[in-house]
Amino acid sequence: MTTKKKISKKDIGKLLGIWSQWFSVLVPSKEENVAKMVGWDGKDVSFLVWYRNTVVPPKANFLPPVEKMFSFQQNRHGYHVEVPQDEQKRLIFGIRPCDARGITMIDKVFVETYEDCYYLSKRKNTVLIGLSCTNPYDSCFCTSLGVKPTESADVDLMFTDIGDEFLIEEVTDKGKELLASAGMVKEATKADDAKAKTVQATVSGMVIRKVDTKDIARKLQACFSDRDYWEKVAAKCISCGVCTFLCPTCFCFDICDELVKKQGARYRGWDSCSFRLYTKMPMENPREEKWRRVRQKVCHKYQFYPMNFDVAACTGCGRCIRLCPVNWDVTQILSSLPASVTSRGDK
Amino acid sequence: MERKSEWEPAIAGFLCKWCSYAGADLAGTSRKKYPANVRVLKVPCSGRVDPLLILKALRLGFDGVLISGCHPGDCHYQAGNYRARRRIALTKKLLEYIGIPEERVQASWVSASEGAKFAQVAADVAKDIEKIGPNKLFAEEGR
Amino acid sequence: MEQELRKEARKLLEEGKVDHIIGFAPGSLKFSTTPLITKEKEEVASLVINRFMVNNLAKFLTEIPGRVGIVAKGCDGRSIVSLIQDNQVVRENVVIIGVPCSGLIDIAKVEKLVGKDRDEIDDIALQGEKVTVTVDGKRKDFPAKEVFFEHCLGCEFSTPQEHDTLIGERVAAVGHEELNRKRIKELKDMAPKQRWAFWKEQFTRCIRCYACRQVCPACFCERCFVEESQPQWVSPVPKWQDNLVFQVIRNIHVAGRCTDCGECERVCPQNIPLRSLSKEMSDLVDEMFHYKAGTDKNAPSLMTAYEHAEAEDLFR
Amino acid sequence: MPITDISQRKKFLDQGNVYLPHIVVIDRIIEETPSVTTIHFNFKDEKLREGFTFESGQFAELSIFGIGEATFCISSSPTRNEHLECAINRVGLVTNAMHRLSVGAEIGFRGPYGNSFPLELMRGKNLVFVGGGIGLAPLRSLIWNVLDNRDKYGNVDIIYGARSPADLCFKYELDSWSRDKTVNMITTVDKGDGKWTGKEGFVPAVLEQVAPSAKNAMAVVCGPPIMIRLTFPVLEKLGFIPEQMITTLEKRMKCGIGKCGRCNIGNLYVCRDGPVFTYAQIRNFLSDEY
Repeated sequence: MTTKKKISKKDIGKLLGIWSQWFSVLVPSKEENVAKMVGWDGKDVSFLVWYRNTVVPPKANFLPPVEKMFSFQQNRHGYHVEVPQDEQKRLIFGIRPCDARGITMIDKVFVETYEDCYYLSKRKNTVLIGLSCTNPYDSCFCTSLGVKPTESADVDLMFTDIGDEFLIEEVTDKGKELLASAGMVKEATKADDAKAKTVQATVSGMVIRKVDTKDIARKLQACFSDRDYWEKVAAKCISCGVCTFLCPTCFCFDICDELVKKQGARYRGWDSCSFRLYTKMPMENPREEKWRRVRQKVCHKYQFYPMNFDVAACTGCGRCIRLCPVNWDVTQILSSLPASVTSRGDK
Repeated sequence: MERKSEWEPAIAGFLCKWCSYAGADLAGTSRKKYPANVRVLKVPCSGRVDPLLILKALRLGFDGVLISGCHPGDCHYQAGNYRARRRIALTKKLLEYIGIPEERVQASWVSASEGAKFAQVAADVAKDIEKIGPNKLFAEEGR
Repeated sequence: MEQELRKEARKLLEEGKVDHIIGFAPGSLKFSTTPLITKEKEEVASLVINRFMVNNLAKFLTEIPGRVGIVAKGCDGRSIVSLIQDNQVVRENVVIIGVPCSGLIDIAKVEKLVGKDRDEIDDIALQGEKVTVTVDGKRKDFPAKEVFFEHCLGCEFSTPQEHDTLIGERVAAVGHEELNRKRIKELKDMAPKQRWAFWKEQFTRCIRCYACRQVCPACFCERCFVEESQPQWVSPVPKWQDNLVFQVIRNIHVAGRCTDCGECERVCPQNIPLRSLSKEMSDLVDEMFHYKAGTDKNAPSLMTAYEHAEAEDLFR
Repeated sequence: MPITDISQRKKFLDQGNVYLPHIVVIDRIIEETPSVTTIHFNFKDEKLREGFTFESGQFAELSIFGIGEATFCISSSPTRNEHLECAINRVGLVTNAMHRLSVGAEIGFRGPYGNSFPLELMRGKNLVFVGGGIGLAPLRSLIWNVLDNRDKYGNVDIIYGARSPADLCFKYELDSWSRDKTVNMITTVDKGDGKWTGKEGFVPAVLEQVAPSAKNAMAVVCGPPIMIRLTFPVLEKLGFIPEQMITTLEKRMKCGIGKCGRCNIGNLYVCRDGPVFTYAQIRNFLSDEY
């Protein structure tokens, strides 16, 4: 067993200061009351008090809402293409276990078969420092999806709040290195470990929303063609992109060109399966109707993604519930799946 | 006092083909001098000018937009210019509210016989826009 | 009141006067509601009337087929009328169940006032013009005008004018002229450059989730101009320039249709102050053309109508 | 299970950034129908011209800089590799712009992507090609591949239809295939004009009339979704089992490499796991999502 470390909460500013020498440090910050991971100003650690979770998940730091893929210019020899270079070393402090898991899930997609260099270059240059939850929202349901609010294997260092101090677990070697030159980091005692255990139990108990995820993929498969069910479930959905854009595991994107005054560039930006035009082809649209799009969203997370990667593409962060304009609650859907097809099939 | 610069304002001119377009033509053929800043875009009626065209022109970097149609009451399609008037008025006001100088979007009524008026309008609009300088509203990259 | 509403809704379904009921049911979060769209008479038992029925249900009218019974606050009622004016909804197919509303509680404002999130608040109670918020057993009183949505403070039609039945008594809005336009005034006091910088910053945050458009009953276009690809007017990825163009044009498109229900601003996950655009637009429409959206179902819609002499000062 | 193992897929000149297009130059444009043109193109870079390989059934992302990218199957055969060909149906932003290009234009090329037709499985078998409209494009790559290795395969039936005689693609090759004594070529149109002497009728119905034997056979189907949906039941009636039926699907795509999300059919991504599928793989979703 590796020994754990600890640090006093009042030393966090100092620690971030040390890390700032090598990294661009990002911490939870509120801009117009919208919390997201942004560059640390070098002093403010008030997030240690107010921060529950960000509105914009940290996936945005790897797969930004809009990103320039390359710019191009035409000269007499043809096109000249230029790719923006982003070699900045980053450190994200305070990522929650659910969001860290979300990044692991997007990793799987962006690594397999073809490597997505835009995502992976940022990913490789970024260190993740996890921070345990102390006060989960009533919309959180992470424990139903195998995410523990105080533990994470998806980060480099994991900080657990044990009162006046943080217990630090060195999850990766990279994480270990980060602590090497930090004088304020001490060895943790058995008592600290025990405290952390208590915190873990307490906080897990605070996650009150539960979903029985066993068998969900099978149930979804069974009711895939149950049009009546999906129409009912989809009725109040307004087909906006809030749930998908702010989901820590959603990764869909669109690619488009821009040409203004002979300066051209190709961009990519978030896209959502909730949008009607997402799958629109000139003559056909396989998901023209709203219920098909809602079904796709649910099935992708809990049936299709697990078929490809053996795990549901949901971390129970609850953003889709908290932020939905019409309170469309996925946990209610998952709990109400019909056991078998009861209505007319499709088409 | 003012330093003479290379810059010349580029103005997107949406001209109704039944009146202002002919007016501009007349201005040209009768050798009325008007600045060459107005890039003329022929539209079937001032009512065709969707606010989107106005904003898109500014987005693309035009320094100003001029919409010109038939005088009220003279629309070839009865009421196209009346409807344009409401739309343009609201667009102008809203753009002003968000911080686009009012000089950038201008509108006029010019009939087919008013070559002189068109030349005057074009010159006035160009002068207005020269005063406020090039349109850099959308130039900044940002995110 | 809720009992009366449920009885009315059930009756409408039972008597076959409507095929669907659209109303509010309790939401799955504290102090929330969720739209209830149902054909089942058992389900109307969950209909509620409270201070958190935020959605503008008129949004669903254009997609629910057949005859519909719809719960409508003042602003929803105006949106329904506006849809009738635009021939999107047939009056005879709608049974409007009017619910007078003196104002809705803006949970975000409460959160800010007490420094706690929605789920950490024990209770929010409205009595007259006083709102009592209980956190950790401690009660705090606030005047209603401090916790109501801004648009509610500017509400002119708290009881829907157009209705078939009315649940409860007519009420007056808890109005507050100054707070209603406070942010707009602040913007108008700025220099144009500052205003532009302000909006540029706001729209830099926009992620183009289209929640504002999707939640809006006035945005009923089959295909939005931002989705046009030939030509592509607006880039589909959220560059601030295109975000701004999108929102400005959207506001012009809904001019004369926007009933100031405030939904666009409420649902924005990036807290972009969209009402500062839409309210100013409504004001302009009123000032210049003496038109208030959704107040006369027989009137032609704003952009199809005209007077012989108007706005002439803006033309050369 | 995908027909070809993805992990084994050959990546063409792996360059790190898969989203960067190579420049290709259009060297010929052929008008196929009023709405379809075929472009012939080749890499600007000589090394790429020499080194590029692909297989029948694969597709590419072509782009016009400043307009955007779109997905096209490669309609030429790897057995005739002097240049590449794509048939372009004028339907959207990019394809309309493609139709405005002229010879010499430089466009972007990413690919080849996707799996390919299972030539090994098809070897020694009788082959039935069923195509509709521009759906002949991917089949054409395969047909030439087969005809250029004629002795490796059994009988070849080609059933190809379009809405009208004017909408038939690759007319110049349809003739040569029907003259080929080793090929049973049947062309049909929904509605003929005065000059049309061939068959009239929808492709699935004509297929039923022709009734090719399922014995030791494989059927390859490509066309508009409605045609694909109606063709499989006919093949089943003729005795084909789902594993004998192959199709190549078209979906809206952006990345072409299984990232952007939109082209899924269930858990399969058409760009990554397809576009070539057996009916066995997709029949559960076919009625529902395609």
